[in-house]
Amino acid sequence: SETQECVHYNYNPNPAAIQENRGNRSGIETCAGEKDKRRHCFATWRNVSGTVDIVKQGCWLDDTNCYDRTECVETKESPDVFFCCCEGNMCNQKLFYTPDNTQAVQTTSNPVTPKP
Amino acid sequence: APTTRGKKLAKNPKPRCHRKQLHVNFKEMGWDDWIIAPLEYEAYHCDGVCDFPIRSHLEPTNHAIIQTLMNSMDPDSTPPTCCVPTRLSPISILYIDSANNVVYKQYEDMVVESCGCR
Amino acid sequence: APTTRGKKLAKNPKPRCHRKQLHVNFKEMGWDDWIIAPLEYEAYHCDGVCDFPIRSHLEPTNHAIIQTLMNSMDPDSTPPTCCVPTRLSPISILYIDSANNVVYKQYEDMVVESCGCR
Repeated sequence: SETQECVHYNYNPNPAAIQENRGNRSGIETCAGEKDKRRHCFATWRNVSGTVDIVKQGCWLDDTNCYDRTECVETKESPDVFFCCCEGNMCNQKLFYTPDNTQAVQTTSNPVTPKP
Repeated sequence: APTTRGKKLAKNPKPRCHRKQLHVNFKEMGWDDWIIAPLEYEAYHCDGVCDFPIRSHLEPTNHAIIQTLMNSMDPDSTPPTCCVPTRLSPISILYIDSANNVVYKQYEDMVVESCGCR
Repeated sequence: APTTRGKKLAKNPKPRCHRKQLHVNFKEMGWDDWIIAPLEYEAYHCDGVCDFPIRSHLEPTNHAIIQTLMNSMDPDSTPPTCCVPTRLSPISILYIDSANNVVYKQYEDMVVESCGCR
């Protein structure tokens, strides 16, 4: 499915940025890109002692690693920085962590929803 | 080998300039210590001969047309033109910078879209 | 031949990518039946190897940097990049068209100004 829009989030802890109202920014990003190219959404987060800290969400250029993924799922085994990409409007709203070695049947991977 | 007016036909002539696959694996290159994603992508590359006359889809410059003509007239005096990327596109990359920040960037000219003789 | 840590130094290594002379003579090419002037000009061309690491003055694209790195890691899997014109300039040409008119035109991309690895 075509991707035109993605959740956009940018964690910016820099005090100066917060001062100038450029702290964490979230919203909806309209994806640009060449016409014969596919577009995707992505998200990246860190797991800080069990708490999920979303770092970035947004649009992602044509990438075969993201083809035909309707959900945003990180499959690597406990990476330092989690990453997922997907296809379909706003598909990076819900994030999943399903390490490869867990049984595929584990469909109960809890969606990782960003803190308000 | 069969000849056409004294010019021997090469048994398996090298293919003309075209785009070929080139799979790039950042992990194998040892770049996965700073690149988060993607860890691999299809970059393609250009390969093949630029013989006379250059086909129009290979978008030769005027210089390439002249150089190819001179090469066909006297191969020893002038080398042929070369098959190289003529159109490239960017990819998204997520990486960790020296201050351990997660950075998103679009890297230009990473994927070959078309090849030509230059 | 002397070696550096097992890698034989080529006796006369091929020069790195650079601009070389290429004198074009329209008369010898048989084009003087329609070109009035110039009947010859210096077009230059690019020649030489694109080895790793590519020097910055050769203005490699990101793709060329990656392809050159992969070629240095495994020459059989990936060909080197190629030394081609990266900047060209026009020349003026006066010629007679099919209706026997004298026409002045600036032909683009006729002279190589700089070479690079692509």
